[in-house]
Amino acid sequence: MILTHRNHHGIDIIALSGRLVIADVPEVRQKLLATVEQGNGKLILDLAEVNFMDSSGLSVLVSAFKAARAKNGDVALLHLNPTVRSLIELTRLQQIFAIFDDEAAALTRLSS
Amino acid sequence: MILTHRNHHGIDIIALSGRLVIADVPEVRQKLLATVEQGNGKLILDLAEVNFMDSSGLSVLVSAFKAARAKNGDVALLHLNPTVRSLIELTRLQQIFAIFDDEAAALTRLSS
Amino acid sequence: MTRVIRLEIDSRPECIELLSDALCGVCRRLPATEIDRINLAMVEAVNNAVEHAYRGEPGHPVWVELELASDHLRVRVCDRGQPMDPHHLEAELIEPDPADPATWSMRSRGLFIIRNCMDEVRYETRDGVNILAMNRRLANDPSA
Amino acid sequence: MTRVIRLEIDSRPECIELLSDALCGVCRRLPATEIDRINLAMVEAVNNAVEHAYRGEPGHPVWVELELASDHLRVRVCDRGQPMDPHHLEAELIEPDPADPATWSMRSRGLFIIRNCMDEVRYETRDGVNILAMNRRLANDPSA
Ligand SMILES: Nc1ncnc2c1ncn2[C@@H]1O[C@H](COP(=O)(O)OP(=O)(O)O)[C@@H](O)[C@H]1O
Ligand SMILES: Nc1ncnc2c1ncn2[C@@H]1O[C@H](COP(=O)(O)OP(=O)(O)O)[C@@H](O)[C@H]1O
Repeated sequence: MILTHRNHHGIDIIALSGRLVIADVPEVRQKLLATVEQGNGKLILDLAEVNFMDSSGLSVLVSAFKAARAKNGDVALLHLNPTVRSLIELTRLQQIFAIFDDEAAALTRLSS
Repeated sequence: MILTHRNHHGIDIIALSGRLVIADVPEVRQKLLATVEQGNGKLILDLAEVNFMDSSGLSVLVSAFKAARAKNGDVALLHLNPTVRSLIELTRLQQIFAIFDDEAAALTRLSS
Repeated sequence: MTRVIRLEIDSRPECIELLSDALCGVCRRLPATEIDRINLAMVEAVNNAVEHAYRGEPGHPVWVELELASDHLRVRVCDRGQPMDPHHLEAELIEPDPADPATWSMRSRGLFIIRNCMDEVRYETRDGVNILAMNRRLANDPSA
Repeated sequence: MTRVIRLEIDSRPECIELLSDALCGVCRRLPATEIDRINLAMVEAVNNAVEHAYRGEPGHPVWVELELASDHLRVRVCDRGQPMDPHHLEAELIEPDPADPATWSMRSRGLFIIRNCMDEVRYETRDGVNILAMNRRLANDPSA
């Protein structure tokens, strides 16, 4: 599920892949929370390779967002495919997540 | 299952499509036997669009062959895809069916 | 002509993907966006059976009945666990507000998603079997 | 990690395609030629359950258990109909000879095909359930 993790000037960029569903939630949640805890709470999640997500996947995104906000950080979502985007929009989570198609734009937002 | 039926100088050319399996066998068998009965017993079966066949499909081919031979005719198979070809070869039916990738060659064979 | 297939797994998270794969195979003739929403609704319902009806316990059956007709697809997700209070079906979405942490909910989106993906949703318990029955009207015949 | 899904239909020819579609979905990560042979073996076994075990009668259950492991796929085709004489499993193919009409057989290829598509095939009847159990060893992990 976790594809790569890199750090760009204090911003963590994590790329996920495949299905983000109940079976993968414990591992992904743990990884995201550990990253927020060890870093600055500024997190970009690259979902380009995530082709299916359910509400348990959404809950992982929200828990990373909560943890990031507790450190005055933020979470940005990058490269949503149409299926994932429509799920996010259906559940109105675009109201709390900044969503980008361009990594540079996401980095600029989280740097400010 | 039956796609098209045309007659070329006394040779019947029938193109099938989709799955040739138990659910389709009664309809296809009836069509092939009626064609052999009404025609010269010279039949080309174009299987280009048949993507799956089981042993009940093979039995339909064989029953058309039997009927054709009873009229001193023959059955040629045209355009086998790899899946269908390997099923024919596994069951050694290439020993009784003439198999062609080219319609003109099949027509020449059945005209002789 | 209506045809039915029943798909059954054990109540373990890692088996849910098998149901998705089987459902997508059976629905392969539908448009991709249609398959996506039917699959999502099924997965949410199966998640609930595994997580809530069986409280996360493996070793129990969860099954899905797919009924394919020319103008609709019916999906019934069934379990023998604890029944759900049917009022949960009507719950509205909590609007996430960036200024209000109380709205950053981690849960309670599954049934909302199901209602939005499908045209009709009903829940009933009969002879110890809980059934979430969902219907999707189709423009394209999935069996043609 | 071994995972199992069970697929069940009524003993009607037009439902067999649903089993094929579900199986192909579940096996989607395997190479296409591998899916083809496993699907063909399953269809032949289901045909036999419908045609022979239930003598073509609808209204009876036929189910398929797919067990996915990292190095094999096990397929069990099950029915509650009339058991098969296990000797049929060993029957050899009749070589078709263009000069000998007696070899133009219309039947008796299903079990030969099954034996050739799969690595191990066993038949047993237990508690009134007939099981044709087939195993296919895999180079590629279907669950990876
Ligand atoms: N199959 C079920 N059996 C029992 N209770 C259920 C079932 N499905 C849902 N529920 C109850 O309904 C609530 C809302 O479900 P849902 O909208 O799917 O969100 P979530 O499962 O994320 O809480 C659950 O928290 C649970 O209390
Ligand atoms: N599931 C079954 N139950 C009962 N008898 C069977 C079953 N499968 C096969 N048989 C018997 O074995 C014979 C050979 O089967 P098979 O090789 O599949 O060819 P076919 O079904 O075309 O005759 C059948 O004709 C039938 O008598």
